Amino acid sequence: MTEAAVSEAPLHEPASPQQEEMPFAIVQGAPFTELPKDLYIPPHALEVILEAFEGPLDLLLWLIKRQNLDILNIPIAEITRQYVEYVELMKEMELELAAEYLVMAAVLAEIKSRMLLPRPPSVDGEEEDPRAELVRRLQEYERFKQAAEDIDALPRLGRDVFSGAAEVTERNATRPLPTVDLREILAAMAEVMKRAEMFAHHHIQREPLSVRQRMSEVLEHLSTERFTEFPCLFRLEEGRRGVVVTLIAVLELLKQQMIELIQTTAFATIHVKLVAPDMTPAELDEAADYR
Amino acid sequence: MDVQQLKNIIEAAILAAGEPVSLDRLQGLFEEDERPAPEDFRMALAALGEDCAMRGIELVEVGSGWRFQSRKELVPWVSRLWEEKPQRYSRAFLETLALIAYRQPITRAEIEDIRGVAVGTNIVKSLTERGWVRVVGHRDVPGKPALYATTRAFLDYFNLKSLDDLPTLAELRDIDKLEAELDLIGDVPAPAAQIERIPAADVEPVELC
Amino acid sequence: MDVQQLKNIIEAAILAAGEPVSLDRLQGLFEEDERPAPEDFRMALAALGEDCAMRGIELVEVGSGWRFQSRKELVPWVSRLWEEKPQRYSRAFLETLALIAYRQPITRAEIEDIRGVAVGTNIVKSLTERGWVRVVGHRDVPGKPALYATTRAFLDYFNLKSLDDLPTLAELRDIDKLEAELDLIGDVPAPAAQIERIPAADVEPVELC
Repeated sequence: MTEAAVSEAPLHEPASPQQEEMPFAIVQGAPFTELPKDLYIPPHALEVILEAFEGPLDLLLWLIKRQNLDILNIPIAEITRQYVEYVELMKEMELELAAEYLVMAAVLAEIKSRMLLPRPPSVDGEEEDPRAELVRRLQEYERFKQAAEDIDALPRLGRDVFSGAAEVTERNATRPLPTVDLREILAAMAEVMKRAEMFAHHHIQREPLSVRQRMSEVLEHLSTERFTEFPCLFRLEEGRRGVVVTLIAVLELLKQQMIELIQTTAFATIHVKLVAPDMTPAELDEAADYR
Repeated sequence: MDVQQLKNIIEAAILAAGEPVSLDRLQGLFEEDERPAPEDFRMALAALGEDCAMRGIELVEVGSGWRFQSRKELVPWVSRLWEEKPQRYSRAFLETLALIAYRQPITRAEIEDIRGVAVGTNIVKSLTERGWVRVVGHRDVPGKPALYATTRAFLDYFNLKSLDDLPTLAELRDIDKLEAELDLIGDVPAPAAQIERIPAADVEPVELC
Repeated sequence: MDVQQLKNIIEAAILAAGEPVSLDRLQGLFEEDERPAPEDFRMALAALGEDCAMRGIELVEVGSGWRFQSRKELVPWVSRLWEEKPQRYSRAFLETLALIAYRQPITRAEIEDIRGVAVGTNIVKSLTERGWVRVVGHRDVPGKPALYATTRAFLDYFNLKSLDDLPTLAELRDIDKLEAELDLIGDVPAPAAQIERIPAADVEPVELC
C-alpha cells in the first residue's frame, strides 16, 4: 500500500461515540474495510462530539484511535487532512475554537512537508523522525487522559465510599495552656539583658539567686496585719549556709523598706512585719496603667 | 434477607447518614420486593443496640430517629478531639516572667525600667492566673507597688529544684545559638498541639497577651 | 488501660470526628501519663478492624488517618439515603487533577503544555476550594509561577492512603524502536496488531516527581 492509497481514503465522517468501537482497521499492506459513506450524523450530535474535544491533542488522538492507527506511526498526510477538515467544521458550526487548534494545524503542515523531503544522509545512521516530537506529546497527553479516567473510576467519597460518623452528646472543648520551654525564658532574659545594656544608666548586677528566692519566701511568710517572730524565719535544718542566706535576705528586705523589724526591749524577741501597702494590688495596677 | 445482613445495612446507613435516621427512611433503603417486615427492623435495631454493649458507641432513639453516639464514659477522651491548639505566649510575657524569675522580688515599674517598655496589666494577670507568679509584698515607696516573685508551681513546671538551678546569666551569652535551638523546637509541636497537622509554614503563631 | 477500653475510645473518637483521624491525633486524646504505647494503638486498630468483619462498617487507613466507612457490598442500600446523584467532574477538571497528582509540584503552564490547551482559572480555583490542591511554592523562573500539589484531603476523597496507591501511569513507547523496521518515507499505518494496550503488569511504576 502506498502513501497515495492512504491519502485517497475517504474522510470518515465524525462518528458517534458508539462507532469508535467498529472493527475498522487499516492494516499495513492489506486491504482495509471502509466505513459506511452514507453515515448520517444529526448536526446536534456532531456538535456534541466536536465540543467534547479537550484541545488539538485530544482531537488528534481521537482521529488516530478511531482508525486503529499506531500512534508511533501516524500517516501524517492523511491525519493532517482529516484534522484540518474537523477544524473547518468546528469553525463552520461557530464553536468556540481555541487558538491552540490552529497552531496544531500549522505544526502538522510543517511535519508533512518535512516528511516529503528526502532525508539528508546521516553520518551515524541516526535520524530524527519529523513526527517524533508530536508522537511524544500525543503519548504524554494520552497517558494523562487515561490517568484522569482512572482517577474518575477510583472509589470516591459520597459515591462509592460513605464515611461513618456518630454524635457526641456533650462536647466540652477546652483550650490547653501554652507550653513554655525553659530555654524560651532564658532567651527572653538574655534578650532583655542585651537590650538593658544598651541603656547605659542601667547596671545589672549579678546576685546569688538563692538570696532573691529567700527574699520571696520571707515575704510570703510575713503578713501586714500581725508580727512574726524573727527566729521563725530561720530553719536550722538548712545549716549555717541557709541561716546566712536568710539573714542576708532579711537585711536586703529591710534595706529596701519592704519589711519592718521591731524589738520592744533589748535582747527581747525581734518581731517582723510586712510594710502595709497604701492601696490594694488592683488599685496599684490601675494606678500604674495611668502613669 | 438474614438478620445479620439487615443489621449491617442499618448500622452502615445510620453511621453514613451522620444524623438520626427514622424507621421510615431505613425501610426506604430497600426495594419493595426485598423489604423486611417492620418487626424485623425493630428486632434488628434491638440486636444492634445489644451488640454495642462492649463497643465505644451506643445506639439510641431520639426525636427524629435512630443514631449512634459515643458512650458517655468515653466523652472525656473523645472531646479532646476538639481541643484547640495551644496558643503561644508573647515576647513581652516571656521577658516579664524571666525578669521576675531572675530579679525577684520585683515591682512592675522595675520590670518596665529594665525592659524599656510598659508591661500590660493583662501580662501580670495571666502570669498570676497560670500560678507561676504571685504578689509577695509591697515596696515601701510612694504608691506601695506590689512585689512579684515566682512560685513553687513555676519551679515544678520547669522541673527546677530551686531558683539556683536556673542557668546563670553568664551562661546565656551565646544567644544566637539558643535562638537557633528554639527555632528547632518551634517546628515540633508538643503532643497536645499535634491535633491538626497544618504545615508549619501556614501557621501564624497566635499570641496571647 | 486495657485493650478493650483503648479500642472503644478509638472507635468512639474516629466516629465522633466524622473524618479521618491520624495516629498522632489518637495519641493526643490521652494525657501523657496514661497514654498507651504506639504499638498498643496499632494492635487496637488491627483488632478493631477485625471486629468489623461481621459488621456493616470497615476500618480503613486513608491519607490523613483512619476512618470507618460502609462496607462495599452494602453501598447499594446505603447510597439510597440520598436522593441526589453524586457529582460528575468534567474531563478538563479530571485531567488537570491527574497532572497535578502524578507530576506534582507542577505549574499551570506545565499542565497546559501537556494538555495542549489552556487550563481555565475556574478549574484551578475549584480544585483549590475543594481542598484537593494547594500552592506549595513558586518555580524560580520569570513570573514566579505557583507550583501546585495535591493534599491529604485529595487522598481521603479518593480513598487512597498515599500517592503510591494511584493507578500506574501507562508507559511511553519509543518511536526510534520502530524506525528500523518501517519505511519512514512511506507514510503507512502500522499493523493493527501493534495497537494493543500494554498489559497492566508490564507497566513501569508510577513516576512521582
